[in-house]
Amino acid sequence: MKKKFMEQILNFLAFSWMMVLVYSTDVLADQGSQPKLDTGDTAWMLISSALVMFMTIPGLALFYGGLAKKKDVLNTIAMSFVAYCIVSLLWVAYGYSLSFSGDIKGMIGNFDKILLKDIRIDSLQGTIPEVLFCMYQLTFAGITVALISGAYIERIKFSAWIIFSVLWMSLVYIPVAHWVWGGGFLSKLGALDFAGGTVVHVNAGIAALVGALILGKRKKNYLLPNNLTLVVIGSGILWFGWFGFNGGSAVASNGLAAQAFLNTNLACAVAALAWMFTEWMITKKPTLLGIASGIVAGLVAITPAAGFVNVFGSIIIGILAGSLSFFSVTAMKSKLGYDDALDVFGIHGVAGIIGAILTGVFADPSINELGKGLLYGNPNQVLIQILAVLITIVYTALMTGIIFLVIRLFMKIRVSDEEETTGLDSTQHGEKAYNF
Amino acid sequence: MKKKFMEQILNFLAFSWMMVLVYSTDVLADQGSQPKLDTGDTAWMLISSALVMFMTIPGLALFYGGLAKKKDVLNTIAMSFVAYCIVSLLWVAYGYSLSFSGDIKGMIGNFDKILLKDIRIDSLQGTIPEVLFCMYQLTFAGITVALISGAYIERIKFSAWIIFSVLWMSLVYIPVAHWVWGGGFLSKLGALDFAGGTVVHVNAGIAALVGALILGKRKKNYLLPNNLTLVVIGSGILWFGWFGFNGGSAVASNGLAAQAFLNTNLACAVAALAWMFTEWMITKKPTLLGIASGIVAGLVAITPAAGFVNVFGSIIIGILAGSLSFFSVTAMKSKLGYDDALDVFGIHGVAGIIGAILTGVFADPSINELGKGLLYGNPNQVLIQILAVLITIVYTALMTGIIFLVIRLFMKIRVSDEEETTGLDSTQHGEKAYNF
Amino acid sequence: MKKKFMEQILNFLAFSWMMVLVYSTDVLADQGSQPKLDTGDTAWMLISSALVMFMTIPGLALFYGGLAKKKDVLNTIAMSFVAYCIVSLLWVAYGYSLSFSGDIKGMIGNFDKILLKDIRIDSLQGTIPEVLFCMYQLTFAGITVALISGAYIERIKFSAWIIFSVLWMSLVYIPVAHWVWGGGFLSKLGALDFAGGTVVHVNAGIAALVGALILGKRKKNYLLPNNLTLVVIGSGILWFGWFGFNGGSAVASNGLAAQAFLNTNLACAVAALAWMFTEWMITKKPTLLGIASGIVAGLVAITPAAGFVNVFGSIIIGILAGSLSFFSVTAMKSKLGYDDALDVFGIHGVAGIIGAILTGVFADPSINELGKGLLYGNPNQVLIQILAVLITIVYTALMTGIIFLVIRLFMKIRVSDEEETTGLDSTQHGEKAYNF
Amino acid sequence: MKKIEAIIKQVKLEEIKDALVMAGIQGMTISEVQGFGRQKGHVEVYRGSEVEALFVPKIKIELVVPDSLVEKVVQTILEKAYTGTVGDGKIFIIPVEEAIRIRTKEKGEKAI
Amino acid sequence: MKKIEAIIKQVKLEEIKDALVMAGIQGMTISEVQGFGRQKGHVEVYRGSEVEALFVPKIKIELVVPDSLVEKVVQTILEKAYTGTVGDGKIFIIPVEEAIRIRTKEKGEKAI
Amino acid sequence: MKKIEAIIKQVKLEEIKDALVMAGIQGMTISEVQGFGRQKGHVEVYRGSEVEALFVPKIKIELVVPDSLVEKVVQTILEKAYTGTVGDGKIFIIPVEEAIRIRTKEKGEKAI
Ligand SMILES: Nc1ncnc2c1ncn2[C@@H]1O[C@H](COP(=O)(O)OP(=O)(O)O)[C@@H](O)[C@H]1O
Ligand SMILES: Nc1ncnc2c1ncn2[C@@H]1O[C@H](COP(=O)(O)OP(=O)(O)O)[C@@H](O)[C@H]1O
Ligand SMILES: Nc1ncnc2c1ncn2[C@@H]1O[C@H](COP(=O)(O)OP(=O)(O)O)[C@@H](O)[C@H]1O
Repeated sequence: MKKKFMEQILNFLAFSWMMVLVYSTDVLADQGSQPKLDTGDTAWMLISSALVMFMTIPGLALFYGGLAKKKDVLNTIAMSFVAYCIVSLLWVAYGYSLSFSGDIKGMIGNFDKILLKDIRIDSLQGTIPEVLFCMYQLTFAGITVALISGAYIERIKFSAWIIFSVLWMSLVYIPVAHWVWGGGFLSKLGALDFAGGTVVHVNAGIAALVGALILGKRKKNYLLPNNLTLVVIGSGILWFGWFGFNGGSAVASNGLAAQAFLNTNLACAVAALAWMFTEWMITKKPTLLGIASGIVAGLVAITPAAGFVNVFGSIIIGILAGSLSFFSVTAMKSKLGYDDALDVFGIHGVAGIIGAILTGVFADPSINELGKGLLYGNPNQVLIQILAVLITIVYTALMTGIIFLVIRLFMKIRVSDEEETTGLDSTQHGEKAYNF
Repeated sequence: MKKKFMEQILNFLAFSWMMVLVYSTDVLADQGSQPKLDTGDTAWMLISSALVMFMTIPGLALFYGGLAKKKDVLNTIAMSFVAYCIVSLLWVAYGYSLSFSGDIKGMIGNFDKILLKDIRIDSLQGTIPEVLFCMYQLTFAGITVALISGAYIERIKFSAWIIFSVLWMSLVYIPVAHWVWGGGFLSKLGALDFAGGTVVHVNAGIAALVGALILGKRKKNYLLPNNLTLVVIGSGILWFGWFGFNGGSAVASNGLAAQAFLNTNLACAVAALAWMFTEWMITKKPTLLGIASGIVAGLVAITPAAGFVNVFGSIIIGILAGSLSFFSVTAMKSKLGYDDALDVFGIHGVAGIIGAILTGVFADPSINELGKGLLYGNPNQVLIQILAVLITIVYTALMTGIIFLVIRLFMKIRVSDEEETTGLDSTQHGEKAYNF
Repeated sequence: MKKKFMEQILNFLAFSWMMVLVYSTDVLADQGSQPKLDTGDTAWMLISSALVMFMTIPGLALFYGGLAKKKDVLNTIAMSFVAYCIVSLLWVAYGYSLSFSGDIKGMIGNFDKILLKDIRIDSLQGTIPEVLFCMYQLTFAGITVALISGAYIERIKFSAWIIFSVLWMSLVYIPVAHWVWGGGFLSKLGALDFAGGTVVHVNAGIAALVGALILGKRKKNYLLPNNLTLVVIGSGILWFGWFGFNGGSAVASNGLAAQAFLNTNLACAVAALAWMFTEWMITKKPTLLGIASGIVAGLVAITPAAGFVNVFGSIIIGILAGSLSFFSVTAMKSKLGYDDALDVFGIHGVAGIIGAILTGVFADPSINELGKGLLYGNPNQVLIQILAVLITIVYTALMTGIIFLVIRLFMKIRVSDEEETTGLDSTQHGEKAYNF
Repeated sequence: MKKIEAIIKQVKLEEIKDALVMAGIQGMTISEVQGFGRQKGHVEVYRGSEVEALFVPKIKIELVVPDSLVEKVVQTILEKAYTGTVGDGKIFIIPVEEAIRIRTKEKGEKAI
Repeated sequence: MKKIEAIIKQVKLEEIKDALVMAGIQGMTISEVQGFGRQKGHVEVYRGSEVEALFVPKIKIELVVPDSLVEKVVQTILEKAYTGTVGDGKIFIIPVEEAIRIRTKEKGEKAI
Repeated sequence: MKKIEAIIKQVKLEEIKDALVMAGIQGMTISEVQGFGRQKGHVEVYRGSEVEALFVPKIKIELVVPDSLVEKVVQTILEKAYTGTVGDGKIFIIPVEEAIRIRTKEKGEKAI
């Protein structure tokens, strides 16, 4: 049984290899003989880059910070900030080159564009400046690393987190980004991932889970949000910025960008309502935190699908993302007992997987000819989607584990019990959030 | 006297009917024979849509949330969030179709574009994708419903608010949007409304007033802002987002958009100063809340005028909006004695009416040939503006009343006295904003 | 020795005068014979204007407000708000005209465009509407004045601040903007200043220092941030908005804008890390406030350089800005003993000067042919940069001093000791930030 | 003189304050406290994870009154703080040896 | 009856509360206070500018108990609040003349 | 031993604290309270709607001192808390039966 399944998968792999249905190269092909800069596309990508950056700083930082306990707010925020800063430097240093320059056996890029060497001010990627494409991609790498922090908060040493960020970005994000977007083997498999459901959310979600298991539970492993108004601001900024994340992934200012934009808004709104009503039925109160959590679940789930599905698909994806994520962070987490502090796995991991698979179901060729899902007569797509997710899960889980083990050889990863009780703001940073 | 006035109005109506001075169709006509997507216009409308969405979530939610009492913060925020989510779903389901697809006797659209049926990825509206036009309009519907909530807070049941949102959007917003923007009878009247002063602000302001009267007063019917820093964030986001609201209403990236942008900034700044100085003279202290309130009053008042008036008009509109709104929320409200909790009528209603009428005074044909006001030799415009406002007021007031009465048949609309005293955060949502 | 140096400088001055290496006029020249509106460029400048406005309201206001003591939050915020509002009005009234219309002996513009007279809806500045160019410039004037307030908080009377804003904008900002950007004598000198390092940051930094000296120390002249989460929000918004500040200064949507964008992100991230690690080594704790301060220092320093340097230059500028600003606000300030409350001089002044000079070192002609620095064989550029900075410093210092002395003739500038102890929120505005 | 300390429900504060003023008291001091007694803390649920709030927020009223007023003040509080549900709170009476008004240096009953 | 007031370290609160409940107490009230004693306030550094925090955050526990329980409660607190470093806090015992439960009007030891 | 409770104006805290330390006290506890007395709450105006703030924010100082120090401490507070305007506050003196230092188990005057 199991063997047959694997065989089938290998068949697809071989088959898809030949189809070379690579989204990114197609985009390039579209340009015709004479690629020329389009100021409209460039304007949209400039602002999209700003929007995605804004998602991390301060969006995600506040979303996470508001959920932390009062004594751990600043540390939680600092983790997102420092991760984005580190990635900003390393992406320009070698990240972009290793992800997007050339291809070594489908596994990794080369060193040709180290420090953006040879990217001239008028080099183009499609109709936009290449330096802008590099910048846009940078913001994705930044948020992915920052996302993981939500699972580790209230116990990881700040120095350990910095080292983790460097290693994880280098050893996990860069290769996976290359596989999917840089011409690596996953892109050749034919997996559909419009804006990074797998590279960003499944990836971060799994790293979160593995790390949480290795780190162990907090002494007080419950959620006690110090300031839900920060969560509100954070979720609003995330929603706002996600228009750049998904809409910008069209790498053009056109109908596809608009469709991705509208789908994003729709799935997100529906997921928020779905979480709210599910919670209302089950725990008798519709919480604002539930609405905010549903927003994020919806945004995550529509990410791979945004430029492939129609509004009907978006609505179904929203409903499933909102309700299933609710169950994953309530029932599943408490049963399995890992301490994923801010539910990075429960929301980004789970909704990311849901979205990746449903993209294979709902991809509508009349929206985007590059994607044809189960409902439009292509059942294989679902299997390809599952395969891509599985490969990411296995690789990320393994590498995240190894990274933690390596760090542990050199330093303690967790703060001491007393530091944990006193709070990480004071022990790691010598600050406190509020002087009221 | 009264009869003659009505007659005159009917004359205009007949006259204007023939002129068919409809802004939206003109825009289409502009495109010449071959409408083509313009990436610059599309980029500006993409970001404008994001900006208007950002106004509601989290902008308005924070503006209102900060003004609420400490025990009602989250409920106040949740009302804006849930309204926007509901509208997002229903607008795609039937709102867009009923507002913008076809026209049945000038009253309402048809069902042709239910669930965006038949809108292809390359369908255009002017020079931008139609799906983007639909998305942009969605954000307007979303904020209009959310705006109303400010008058009802600290006493309305969350479930009642949800039902109200669905009904009001369907029975009030959609028809009025059709009348003004979708080719309905008000658009044929020749009323000038650049970005929705009547559809959005007068509409919401009147619904706020009527609902506040029906709901009755809170037990503590005074303003006790729990956190003015949230009001600051909210007002900043509103200002920022309003550039998309007014600038985007040019539906193009051109000089008109720029003029609307600059007028918005100018009237808003002037209104903030006008409120501040008026308050300083009258109550002896210039409050930050006054500045923030003036900001909103100015933004509201310039909304219908932004793409019609010159800077001189903007300054006068700003001065009047800021100072008159101050008197409406202080003197008028306490005299008339309704409990419009966050002054939705006092600011959006009053400044909306001021702006609508003054557009008829200051519309400068050298800014926009479609609008010619009293000062430029067209006194009729003022009367048309007043008429359009009156029609909206009457319709909205009536329907809002009916909606409340219908809901009341099926459920209690207000929370119990004890729940009100305890606070809606804990009784409706089981949460509290701060765990300091 | 000194004389020789002055002579040399005068030589450059004469020499440069002939070169007329004026950035702004070149941009115009680029357009060729028939200037035409470009919707993509316009879209990018529309959003850039919104972004820069967002930097002040609420970005800077929150950044400063969070750092203030609990009893001075609202006053600190109100200072930024009111400054931006005043500038919005005066810029349209006469600021734009005096800065950018014509040129009287290299010193100041003329009155031709008072109240934007004669700017038609289709007047162009390069490829964008002139009214948009005016709006974009307005936001720069707004933030410059607001920046200064950080040094004066917790003691200056609100009314005195209002008068100061009017005078300083008129007598300092407008002339300096004309000198550098409006065709005045500094622009003819050949100084490189991509986005306003000198006009905005050095200018504001010096005014801050001089004013702080004149105002004298606060009774409690230490930093006691009431709410660091506001600082986090503020710094995030500043970073986000700065993409419009620097990226928009290309006044086009092209590769140069993209390069400026990426450089901004890079220098900022590096400076944040530089400050953090420096602090970690010296005071043993990496604070979040340090990271946020580094962010601002990096953004300031890259401002003049963003469209001239390559990524290598950006990294070095980031490192120096982050680490040197750290020393300036710790060691230098406490030694010299002025009370620059929120380190406007320490960060904007110092990092602004660093950035201005390093632009002369790292300007890479392959990024932007208009700039060639020391490293590319043009050592004179460094001296030109220093000269431009010095001229600005001397003029600003002098004028700021005079303005204060004049105001003092008519009113008290500082609040009374009792008002200072009680807090400016309550004494100036009759409000308090939090009702928890 | 006695100090009367009462732990009461937050929502009752205003009513009690008004009644005490009617009863003739001239000053009082309140503070936010947290307590438990018969009424235990409640469970809050965030994303399905349960947090036990150990304590319930209460208001502590402190009043120093002349012996002659003690009975009346106690009665007033008893009446106004009553809801009949657990958590209504407690009143404690503590001896006070001296009271001084800072502004006038008056001592004893005149000071309160 | 006595009122036992203890000033303790924040992090010790939960432990003490649990131990007191085990020891049989039925109710208590806590509040956030700030203090100094042997343990002086610490210096906070913001952007290198030093702010002396004069006081250290502490928790004040207030318990009214029958005379018979005083010894046990004191012992329990002494044991659980102890860390051996400065700032562990103090216990004060104050006489209480009367206690009344608002809900039932019970008085004296029955009320606490 | 006595407990001295003083209700003072917030802005006077630092001055009083410094003077008390000069006067030889070794520790004290403060908390944020709200009060009313001669000085009634004030009216706050938000958008022209008036909110009566019933209470004025104050600081409560609690000091347990040996009998011998009571006079000196009271004098110090009287002097430093004085502004001459209503709302200057009150001082109450309450008997304390016992004091214990948690860290050392010392009792009585040695403990404070
Ligand atoms: N022995 C006590 N000492 C100090 N405070 C107490 C004591 N018992 C109760 N309290 C305070 O009184 C509040 C109400 O007491 P509780 O027992 O819940 O209500 P009830 O008296 O109505 O049964 C508690 O939350 C606590 O703050
Ligand atoms: N005499 C006092 N009166 C009131 N409170 C006191 C007194 N002495 C100490 N405290 C309180 O007890 C806390 C701990 O006292 P401290 O002297 O620092 O510790 P230790 O008793 O371990 O030496 C102080 O922070 C203060 O709140
Ligand atoms: N009888 C009292 N019991 C408890 N606290 C009191 C009493 N009277 C006054 N206070 C407290 O003292 C503060 C100052 O008292 P107030 O009468 O306003 O000033 P003054 O004593 O200068 O006339 C009040 O705000 C209140 O907190």
